[in-house]
Amino acid sequence: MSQVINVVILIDPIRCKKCGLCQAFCPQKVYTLAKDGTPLVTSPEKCTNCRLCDLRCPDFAITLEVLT
Amino acid sequence: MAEKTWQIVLAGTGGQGLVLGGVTLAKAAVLEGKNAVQTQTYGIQSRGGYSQSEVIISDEDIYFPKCDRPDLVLALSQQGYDRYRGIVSDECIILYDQDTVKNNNRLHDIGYPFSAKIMDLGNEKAINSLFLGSVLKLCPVVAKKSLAKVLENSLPAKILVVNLKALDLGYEEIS
Amino acid sequence: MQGNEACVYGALDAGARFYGGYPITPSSEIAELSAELLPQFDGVFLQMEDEIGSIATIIGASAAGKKSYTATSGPGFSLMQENLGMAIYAEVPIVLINIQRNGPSTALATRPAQGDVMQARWGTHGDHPIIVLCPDSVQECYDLTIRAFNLAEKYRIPVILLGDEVIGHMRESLTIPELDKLEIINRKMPSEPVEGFKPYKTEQDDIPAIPPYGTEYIVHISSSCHDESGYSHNAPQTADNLVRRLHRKIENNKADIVQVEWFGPIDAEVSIIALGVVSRSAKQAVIDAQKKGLSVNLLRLITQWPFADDEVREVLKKAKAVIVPELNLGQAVQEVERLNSFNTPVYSLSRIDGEIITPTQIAEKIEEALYKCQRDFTKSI
Amino acid sequence: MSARLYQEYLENGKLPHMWCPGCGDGIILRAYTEALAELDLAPKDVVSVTGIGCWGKADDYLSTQAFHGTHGRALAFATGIKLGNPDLTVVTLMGDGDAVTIGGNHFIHAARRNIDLTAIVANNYNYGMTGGQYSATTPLDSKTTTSRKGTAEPGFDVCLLAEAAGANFIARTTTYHVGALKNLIKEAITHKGFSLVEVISPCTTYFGRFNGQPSTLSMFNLLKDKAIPIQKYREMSVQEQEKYFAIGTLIKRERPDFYTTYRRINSGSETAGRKE
Repeated sequence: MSQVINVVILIDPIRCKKCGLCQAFCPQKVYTLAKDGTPLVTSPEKCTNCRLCDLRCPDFAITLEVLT
Repeated sequence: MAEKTWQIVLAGTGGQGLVLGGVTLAKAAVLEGKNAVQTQTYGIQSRGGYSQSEVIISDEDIYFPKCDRPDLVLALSQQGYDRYRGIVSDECIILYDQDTVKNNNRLHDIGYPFSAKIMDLGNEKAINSLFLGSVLKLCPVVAKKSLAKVLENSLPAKILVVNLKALDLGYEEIS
Repeated sequence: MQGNEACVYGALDAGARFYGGYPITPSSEIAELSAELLPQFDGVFLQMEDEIGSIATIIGASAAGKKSYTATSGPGFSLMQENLGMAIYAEVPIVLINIQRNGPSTALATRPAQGDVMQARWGTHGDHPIIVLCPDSVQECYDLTIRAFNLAEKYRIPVILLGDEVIGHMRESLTIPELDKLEIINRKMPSEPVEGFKPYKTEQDDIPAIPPYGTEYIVHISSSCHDESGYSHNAPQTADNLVRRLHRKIENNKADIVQVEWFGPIDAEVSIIALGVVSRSAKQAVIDAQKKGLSVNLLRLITQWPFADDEVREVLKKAKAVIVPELNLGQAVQEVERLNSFNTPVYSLSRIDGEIITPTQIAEKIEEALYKCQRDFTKSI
Repeated sequence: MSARLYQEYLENGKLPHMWCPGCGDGIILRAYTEALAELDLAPKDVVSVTGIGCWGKADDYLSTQAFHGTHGRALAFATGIKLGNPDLTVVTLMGDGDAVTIGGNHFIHAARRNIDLTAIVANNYNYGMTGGQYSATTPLDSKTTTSRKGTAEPGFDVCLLAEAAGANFIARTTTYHVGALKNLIKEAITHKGFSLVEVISPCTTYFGRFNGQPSTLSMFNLLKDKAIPIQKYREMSVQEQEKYFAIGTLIKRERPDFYTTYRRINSGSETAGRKE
């Protein structure tokens, strides 16, 4: 029985330098990368709010908001 | 004596209390309301290298801080004697330690067995009081009692006695 | 009391409570006495690993609000140069006491010199202002150390007290005034609101009011090119504005900063311009010359940098000859020559053997100068 | 839980920062600000002291009190700041150049004195800002722009150096291990005395590219594989250990810091007055 939480993932396009770390190390495969390397949130429903992408983003570009 | 500016050089080896001797003399002068400047020249060795202390005492302002026309040079080492023998005036007294310095028979050379006498007194560290006594006898730059007062103010009781004795001895035995 | 010791009493009375340094002859007595006395005033003495760290740590302590100082000599002064520039650029007040010794390199470690006249002015890289004070007595070691702190705090700039081995080790009487008779200047504090505060913002006087760390204000101190906020800012105009302002705050206040002493008759045929210990030889030479009926005076530069341009020009304009005796191969004399638009003969008198220039040497130079004046005059008629 | 957010410690208007894509510096800065927030330290009570280099630019993005000094001297400045006002939390942010190459002398002495401050050393094994030259941590035989055929010098182990010098708290982690990074920084700041957190951080532009790690991701994977928790690392044979490096809290000591010792030794002397 997993608890479903709704997380809104915001990526600041000005800050993001497209390093791909968020996508590479997301345990839930929430992200995919566009051809130019831009991270896209393609499976937001899988997000468990572990915040690893946020903490690992070198560019302060990711914000996670949990909706209650 | 009032207008006289005295220049005293204490030359010898590091560890002989030359700087302390100079400071003591300068303090005695200040105690009498005179102006005094003390400087030193030393090498990189703390013990055993050439060392000298210079004191100027005057009732007037003292500008040049070094002794360019000494009235007396105390030479406790051969190097000290040799350094000054050729450059001082004929009137300048060179007071040398006849135990360690070979003198050159200048007119105003005065020898005294500082090394032997201090051994007799039994405290090598009192040598500066001994030579200050002799210096004062030859150059009355300050009163002996002023100097004794400085010693009383700065020395612990147990070594004060021997220092005062050395001061008196140095004073009495020089002529 | 010794000159070096007098510096410590001056620093304490000025309110200094932090010393960071590395021992070096002939300045070490300053470290020793500071180590003994600072804890008595709740201050801190720290013996650092080298002179680079020494100046860095006092800059840090000053930024945290403690009046801070260090003491060194030639080789150590060389090691401090980079961070001296840092303190100038970041406007952190410190006092640096340099007891000059014979050089270059290790040279005669126990002998006096004035070889750092130009190192004190231009030792750190880049264009920069500096204040350098030059004591000539034990009393002035005390007085000028206090003044050094006052100027450092007032203008937010490192101030160098440039002594030498003779002044540092010389013993003379010292009169220490009552604390309440002393003028002590502390750095100004901002009155702006905390929100949006810019530490490097200045008013007409070009001096920023940077509070120490630990207040409600957020302070960014930077060795890199920075704007009023203290944050890095690399625009050409920012770089230009900053360095020009640093110069202005000193140049526009020379009347307050520059101190000289006149000795001897107001007008004289021969004038001596001297610094520090050599001015004592010069004073004796002036007195000796007077006794011989010669007309000689002395201009002593108590403030060595910024240079006393106006006073030196006045001397050059009035005197028939000017003598600049110094314990180097002619550093201050270059500045005198720079100002000599009057074609006045300027004589350099140098000594670099670790001994100080004697009154006799200056007297000989005076006679040489007077003879040449006489000869030129005779030739002209 | 603190009500503070990491954003409070950032000059948000200065972002995006100047670091290359995938550079570990941003990750360390993120962890540092997060740690400050969780420790509930007000920005005015924290002084971030930086040196020169890529990581030395960190103060540009911080809203704490800051001191941006000269290359290699951050710890000497920080020592003065801490002793000038012991109530401040002082954290130095240094690269491997600042900390143990040009500033190596200050590093060992700050650790030896046990000054109560924290050093966060971003170790990327080379000088990134000046174009990828070797530093004192560059491993033997690494290719850099001043050692095209490989370095002839072995590199320092930053943590061992601090341990020998006497630091109170010593930890190592990487920019991959972001949770541990934040927690170790928090622990370092709260531990009294000299605290070191060495963060192995990839230089994706120079060091990785020259040494067989062409991408950010390959470098992060390498960090993930090479970093072994200290307990497990200790169980390895010496031969095995050589292939890996240990992460976690390596040393924790309770030696009294310099200022505490200095005040204790000099206690009672405050009563003396001014000499007349």
